[in-house]
Amino acid sequence: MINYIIRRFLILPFILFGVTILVFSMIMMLGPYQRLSTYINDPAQLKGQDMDKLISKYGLDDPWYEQYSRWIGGVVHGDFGWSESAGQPVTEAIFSRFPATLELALFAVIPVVMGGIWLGVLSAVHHNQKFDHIIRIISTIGWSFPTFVFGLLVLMIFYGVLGWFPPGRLSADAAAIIRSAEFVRYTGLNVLDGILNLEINVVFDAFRHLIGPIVTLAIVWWSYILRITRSSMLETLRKDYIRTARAKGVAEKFVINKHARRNALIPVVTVAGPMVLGLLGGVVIVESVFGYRGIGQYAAQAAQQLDYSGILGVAMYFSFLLILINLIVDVSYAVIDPRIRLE
Amino acid sequence: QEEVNSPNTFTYVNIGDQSTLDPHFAYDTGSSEVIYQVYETLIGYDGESVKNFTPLLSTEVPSQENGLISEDGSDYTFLIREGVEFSNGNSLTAEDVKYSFLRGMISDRSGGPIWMLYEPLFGAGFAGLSDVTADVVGVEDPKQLTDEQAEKVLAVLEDKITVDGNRVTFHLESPYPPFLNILAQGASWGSILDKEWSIEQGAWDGTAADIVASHDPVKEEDPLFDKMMGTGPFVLTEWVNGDHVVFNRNNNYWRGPANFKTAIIRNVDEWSTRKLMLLRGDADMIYAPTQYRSQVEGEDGIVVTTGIPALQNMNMILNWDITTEGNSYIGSGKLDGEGIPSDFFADEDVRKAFSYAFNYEAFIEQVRMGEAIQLRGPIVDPLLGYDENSKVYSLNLEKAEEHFQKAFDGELWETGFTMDLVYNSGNDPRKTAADMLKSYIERINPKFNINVRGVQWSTYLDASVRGTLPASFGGWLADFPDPHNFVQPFLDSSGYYANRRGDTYKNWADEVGINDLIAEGISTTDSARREEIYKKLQKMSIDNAIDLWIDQPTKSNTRRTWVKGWYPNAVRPGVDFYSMDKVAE
Amino acid sequence: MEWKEILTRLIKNKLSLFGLIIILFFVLVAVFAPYLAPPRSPEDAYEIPRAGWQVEPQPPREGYLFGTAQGSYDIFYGMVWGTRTAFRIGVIVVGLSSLFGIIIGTLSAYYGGIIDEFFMRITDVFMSIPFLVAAMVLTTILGKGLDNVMIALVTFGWMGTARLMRSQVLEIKNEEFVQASIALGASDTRIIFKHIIANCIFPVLIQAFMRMGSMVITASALSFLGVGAPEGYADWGQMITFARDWILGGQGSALKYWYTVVIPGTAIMLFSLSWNLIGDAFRDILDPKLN
Amino acid sequence: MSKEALVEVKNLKTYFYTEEGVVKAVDGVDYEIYPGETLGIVGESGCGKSVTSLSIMRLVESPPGRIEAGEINFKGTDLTKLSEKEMRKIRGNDISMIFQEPMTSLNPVYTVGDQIIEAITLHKGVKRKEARRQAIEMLQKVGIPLPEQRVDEYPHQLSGGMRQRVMIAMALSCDPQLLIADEPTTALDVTIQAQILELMNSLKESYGMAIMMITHDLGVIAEVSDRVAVMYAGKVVEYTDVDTLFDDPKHPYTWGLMNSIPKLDKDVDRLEAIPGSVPSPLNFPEGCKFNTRCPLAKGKCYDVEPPLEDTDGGHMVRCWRYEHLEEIKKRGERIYEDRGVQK
Amino acid sequence: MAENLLEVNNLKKYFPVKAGIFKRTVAHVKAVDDISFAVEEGETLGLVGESGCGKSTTGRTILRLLEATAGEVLFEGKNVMELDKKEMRAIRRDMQIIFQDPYASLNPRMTVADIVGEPLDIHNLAKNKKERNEKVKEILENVGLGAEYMNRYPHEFSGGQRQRIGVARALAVDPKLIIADEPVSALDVSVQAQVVNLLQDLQKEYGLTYLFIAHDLSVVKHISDRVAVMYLGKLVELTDKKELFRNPMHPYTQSLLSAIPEADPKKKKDRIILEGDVPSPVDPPSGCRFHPRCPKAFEPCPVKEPEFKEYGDGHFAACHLLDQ
Ligand SMILES: Nc1ncnc2c1ncn2[C@@H]1O[C@H](COP(=O)(O)OP(=O)(O)OP(=O)(O)O)[C@@H](O)[C@H]1O
Ligand SMILES: Nc1ncnc2c1ncn2[C@@H]1O[C@H](COP(=O)(O)OP(=O)(O)OP(=O)(O)O)[C@@H](O)[C@H]1O
Ligand SMILES: [Mg+2]
Ligand SMILES: [Mg+2]
Repeated sequence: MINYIIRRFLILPFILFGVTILVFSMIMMLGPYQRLSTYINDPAQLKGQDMDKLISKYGLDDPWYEQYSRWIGGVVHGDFGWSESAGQPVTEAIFSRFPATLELALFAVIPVVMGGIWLGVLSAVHHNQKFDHIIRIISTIGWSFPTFVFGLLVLMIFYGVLGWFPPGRLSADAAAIIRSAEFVRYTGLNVLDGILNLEINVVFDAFRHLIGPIVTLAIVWWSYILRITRSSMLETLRKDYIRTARAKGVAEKFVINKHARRNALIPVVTVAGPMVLGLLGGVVIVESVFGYRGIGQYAAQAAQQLDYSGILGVAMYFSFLLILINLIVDVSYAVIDPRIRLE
Repeated sequence: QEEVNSPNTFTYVNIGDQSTLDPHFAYDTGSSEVIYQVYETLIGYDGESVKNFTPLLSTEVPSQENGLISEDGSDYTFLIREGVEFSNGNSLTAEDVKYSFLRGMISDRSGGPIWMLYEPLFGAGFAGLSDVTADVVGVEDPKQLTDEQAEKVLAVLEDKITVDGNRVTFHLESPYPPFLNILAQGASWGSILDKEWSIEQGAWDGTAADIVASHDPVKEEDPLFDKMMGTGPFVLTEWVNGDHVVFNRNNNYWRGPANFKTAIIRNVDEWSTRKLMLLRGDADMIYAPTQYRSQVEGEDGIVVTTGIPALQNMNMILNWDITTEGNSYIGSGKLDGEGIPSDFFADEDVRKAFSYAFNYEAFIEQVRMGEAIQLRGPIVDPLLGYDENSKVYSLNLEKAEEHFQKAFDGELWETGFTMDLVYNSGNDPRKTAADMLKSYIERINPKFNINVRGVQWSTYLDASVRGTLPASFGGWLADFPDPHNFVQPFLDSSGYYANRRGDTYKNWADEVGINDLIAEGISTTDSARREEIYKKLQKMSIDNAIDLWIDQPTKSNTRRTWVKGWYPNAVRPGVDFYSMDKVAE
Repeated sequence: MEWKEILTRLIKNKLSLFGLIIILFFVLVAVFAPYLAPPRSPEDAYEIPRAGWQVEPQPPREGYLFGTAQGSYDIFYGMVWGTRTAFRIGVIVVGLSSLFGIIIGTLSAYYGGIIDEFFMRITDVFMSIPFLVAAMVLTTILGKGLDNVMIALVTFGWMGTARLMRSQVLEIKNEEFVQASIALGASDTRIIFKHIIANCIFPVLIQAFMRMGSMVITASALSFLGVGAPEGYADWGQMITFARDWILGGQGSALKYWYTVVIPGTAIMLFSLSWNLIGDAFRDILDPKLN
Repeated sequence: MSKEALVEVKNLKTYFYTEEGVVKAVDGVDYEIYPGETLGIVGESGCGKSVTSLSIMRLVESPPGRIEAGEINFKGTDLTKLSEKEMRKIRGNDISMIFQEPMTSLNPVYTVGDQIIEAITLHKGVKRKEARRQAIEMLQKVGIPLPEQRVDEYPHQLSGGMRQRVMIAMALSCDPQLLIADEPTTALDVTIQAQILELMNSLKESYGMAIMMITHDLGVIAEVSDRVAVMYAGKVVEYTDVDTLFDDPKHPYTWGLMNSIPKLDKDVDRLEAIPGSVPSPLNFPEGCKFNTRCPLAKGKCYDVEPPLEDTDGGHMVRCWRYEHLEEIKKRGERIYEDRGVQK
Repeated sequence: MAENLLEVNNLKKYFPVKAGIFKRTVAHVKAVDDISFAVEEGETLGLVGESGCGKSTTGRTILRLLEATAGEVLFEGKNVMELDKKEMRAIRRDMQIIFQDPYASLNPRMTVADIVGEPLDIHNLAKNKKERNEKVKEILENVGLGAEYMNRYPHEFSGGQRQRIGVARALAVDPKLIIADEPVSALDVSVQAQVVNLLQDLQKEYGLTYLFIAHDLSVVKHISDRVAVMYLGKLVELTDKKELFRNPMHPYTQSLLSAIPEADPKKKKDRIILEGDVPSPVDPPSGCRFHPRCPKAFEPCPVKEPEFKEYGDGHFAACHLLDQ
């Protein structure tokens, strides 16, 4: 187990290297003139016809390996370069947005995982009954709909009509509290900081803003977790040890909750990685729709503006995150499965 | 009756972002809009006007009448207002003013706005510090200056702006009529900085030795990139690029404090979100593109002001000299029906035929939803030289056919042609304009084929610079409200857009005297003569169908009814928070 | 299990029958597109004709059965020809990426060792960037256009299949029938094609079915992010993106522009739903544990 | 026999309603188990042995399974009529069960101790600490060395034989009156099988419970049972005490079964192989269900199902022509023809 | 005495156990650890032992389905271990294998005709499709399956029938040696006999040689001429079957024999019940591998490995007791 984790750490540099090469090679498909648009996107700025000057200024006509090594040299020192689309160094851009996305992802994962697992278990327990069919159809529909359409509909209903959950991350008043000198930013997560600073208004306001994006993400990813939980649970319910538990006289409720669910969750844990991967993709759309300033929105922006250091940075940080998550997955895998823990 | 939401905060929801907060670096609307709230200029425009000025940090608007402009029109003197403080408490002095302009001219980043100071101060042909260094000490790149050379250069620069007590005088090379317009531009290059504070931040320290280090900064390493210290009504509180900018009121503002404590500019790209924010009252004012305006127009509590003139135009630049090498947009590259030759648009009849094959009326009515006026050449309403009765083209397929038949001595009509009309993806009006041309031209002769192609911005830019596009779209937003700012880029052989028409055009423009006319126009103080010149240039543009002149869009403003005190101005970027208030009906 | 039997059982299952009927319907629409919505000229078939130059969508009316979308694009035409696009995206992207996945997964698992390590690390690398983000970047760089969208989706879409295939092959390659074949002296190619791939293909197929719909959705997400099909190209994703700024209605009526979202939305949903239902049923049929 | 039966199964029918049709897994089974005895149930795979035992435990998966008819009288109460709750009190307490696969019958995520303790606390109402003590005692009794240590181990840390011992410990932890052992040794090696069988025999003596031993191995049957029921296609075809059965099998199927296995002490040139295979429970043949494979089948055998008849002194046989078999046996002939290479 | 068709000398097969960060080999599963035996032409050699003792590994290593760690396998005097790919392909016609699991050993996606025809295709034994089908039909009939089954898939057959298909596939190349790896263990008793009879008949008919692997001594005894007993990767005893049952020399063989439950209730025999489980082949006990479970173990057993040698006419065994 420990070995496995260490092994993963050793592989990590190769993967990171691979990611940088991959993303960099995509960027290098563009010519220097085209890459200049990374720096300039307003034609009015090009009056002096100084494109060539700019190109050599930014070193855009150097051979790729020089450009790459210049960049990678910075990376080694924690410097991912300057993000034109954010107007900040990439690392700063990402770290300033990271808490927002983390907050969103964390809060989204809770209903997704809880709801998805709960419904999945229920669906499996009621296998082939009406409940199962309905849940399956709803989940398939949830899966079959573009996220942004959902997002806009959620926005329309919960903000446009009901006025409950506004877009953005905080309203002006709450933002003012957060900016004030007395407010200490412990974590960057608004809800958490609000609690720590005993500012109930901030907590409330942050929640209001989170619900829309969360609901949107949840609708899509519920169905994913649900499906996996359901089939894993169905399989588990057919295992011999379930029969053993029943034969002991264990009540059905406990058979399901104690004996089956934990085992059924083991394979579910393994999809946490892919789910987070997808969730991060979903975040790109949801954050754009809700004007929620996080890494997703930044990624969308950076990609559209061909901000290659930005994209590279997001990709790098996303892969850091994923590798971290996979580590956590491996550990939690061990925690629920003693067969691995005791290896 | 509705209550005002958050009466102490004004929220303006816009799209896009800011690229820098340094007034000498900024050259985009997003940045200027922010800078405008914090920095002030010597003079400004008077309300909605783009011609009349009002004194700001100088106590009077210079004119020949009040003697602050010299007889020959080349010296401009400003009397600096006393008792004005920067928001850090430092007093404003004439030295601050001189420092501000010198610092701007020294930093002069490549592709930046400072050419607007060099051209009047040093004359035509001077567009930046490098031109001065080349001229004075023969060094092309200011970064290569030795200390000694730098001293010389600084001396030349300092000669141009002199201080005498509270008087600051600019010594122009020759008369330059739009000079006051340049200084009055609401933000950016004309802003007055606090010298002491700026030097503390690490900006140019006032010495010649620091020129090399301060010239052409990398944006993010520019010391004033993310800090501001002005005399204006607001103080920057927080800038989160691409998301929001927060201002707090400057309580010591010399004209008295603003009406609300906080002003916020939020950047939200999604229209639906902006719209909902306005409808919910969480936004006081939003950017509403014309096409979606009908969605909010007429809603309770919302007002829309339309028809605000904008010094902006859109045309289709016809390439007289298409680069054929590696060009995939012109088919075979020959006049054989399968493509177009390099000089396709050098033929006047082709240009005219194109000009007659565009439905200007439908474009303005349907795409612009009536909020535009047809262009009559590069110069827009209400600048000098604009004549609303001048000749324009209109959709006329017979005329178009006639010209097509004449083109290339009738050969074109026989062989037909195939070409690509390219626009940058995502720009719907351009796509529609291209679709329109295609649909009419293909109707004229079945041998005419136009493919409308959308490419991404970077490709578009690259191709238009390399000259491979047969026709490309141009759009210009004025730097200052003077016809020169339109004719120069559009018609002058050295202009930005002339470059896209290739050498054929450049030579032609020189031959027919366009360049001379432009040069005369900018160095003449006589208004009547100027008008004559610009009218002539307008006429030449139309008569020769240099480009396909499409339209001048107007702007609109969408806000809650509780917003009072808003007024439009065609030149100023963004809105003037200081003038506004929030009051329930 | 034979194809015939699978089909019979797909038809017997109500849900998958529904899916099959919908898919069949779409197939018919795609096949008869030139008759349902005659194009002005065959080369421009995928260019949605415009009813005018108006920006605001207009409701269904004579000649424009489903109304017109933003920019006066004919929704009916876009939907009909978009069906072909949907199949093209689905079939080409899913087909090619599955093919890559199958090849890489099979080689990895079958030969193991350094080859496996190499391919799997590459897979890890490709999987380290969220699919949507990666596809977005590549499309942005290659430029707008359906072909580029498809290239991007294929480039970043094969890893799931590769991993699935690898685990399948690892399982199958130790099966006794494979050993038997080796004992008979069969060549690697024969073993890989006749025994291994033939037995791993169904889970991959199920996965492919599930992805058919999701690829169309991803393509529409790319359209939404502004890097999808070019403006005016007959593509459902584009059609629904046209609705983006009109979804919330206007002037007091939230449903004013319902047709811009409901029609393409329903099509995308039905398309994806159908493939999912078939895939689900397929899995149930092939998984004896669940029967 | 004079003693009162502990379990009396009467005309038990358990059907599965599947997509392909009705699977008549158990189709009218009768037998009794008396206190303290071991009833062996033998039969080929799929003949309904497990389903019978699961029916007694009321653990038949439903849907698709259902007890269609019959009674299962346990100490006078009909188990088929009990509520699920009442049934749970009986499971693991009065009737316990152990299964064929020791590898999969224990829940992998709980320690073996936990799983035994669960059974004890469930039925004996003792505290966890006491339950743990008892669990260790039980492990000791089933011959697991170092029980204090093993109690905290996970199933995967134990060998197959050990796991089966744990299963037995768990089954016996509440002093059941009946232990149903569903092929408890099939998955084990001969040497381990011998250990387990010996253990079961010794435990049976010390606990005095009845055992229902399900197996397809006639050797095991001979070793442990007092009486035997031979099942074929969902029905008992022969039912008598173990000595009689091996001495004088009356059903042609039993006969075939006995002669198809090679004996260690007797050399035969050829085995008697029953031709064909068990008919699918989806469509049993008309008449006697063995008629597809029976060399004696004639006339009536194809039309009417024979009853389970008492031939003499409690030797029950379900065959129209068992007397015929007697004659063949007397003549010392083989009744099953050769099925080797066909030319 | 007939020629040795197959001779196995000092065969070893170790599986590496990889662990640690770099997946280095930290130990070996000594699945087969230095065994030698010979199979004469036309005879059946039974190989018995408990689960995991290395029987299947032996069989597969002989066929080079697994590469041996050491040792040689002489088939008709040729060392199979040294053959190149092409020669190996050729020799595969002479050596075939039948597997234990009738469900796993047939490709579920191939028809019976394709399964049985596969060896014909591989070795080009049929000129065309028609001839191939003729041959397949003939082989199927030989194993007791009608031609009507040809186009069906394996799942449509019962276990016994499947095993016949497996046999047919092995027979198709006309082999000399068949390694039968527990061919009847997974079958029901009544069907077991069918397959055992079939194998016996085929042997007579085609003069086949069998290496018959099983864990069930009674079946082995029934079908074999000689029997080898394996324990934890080693042979412990090898002799004629009658001799083995009359006079088992090795304590393991003795306890194995006594552990088998007999289908005769009257015969209550005295059991030697072995303690404990089979130890792990990764780290086998020192000396005699059986010593921790051996009821008769004495001083030399834990320290010295007994030699596998002949004690009287063709009766091999490895036990220190025998040397006393
Ligand atoms: N859940 C189920 N659904 C459908 N059919 C079932 C189910 N469980 C058992 N059966 C069928 O019932 C019949 C009897 O099964 P059972 O498990 O009792 O056989 P068995 O005698 O225990 O066989 P084995 O020796 O293989 O354990 C079989 O044909 C089986 O296919
Ligand atoms: N591919 C392999 N990798 C690692 N270990 C293996 C491999 N194959 C077999 N083994 C190990 O080698 C030992 C011998 O296995 P083998 O399959 O030969 O036993 P067997 O006697 O045939 O047992 P069974 O009766 O269960 O079939 C076992 O401990 C097994 O775990
Ligand atoms: Mg059973
Ligand atoms: Mg084996």
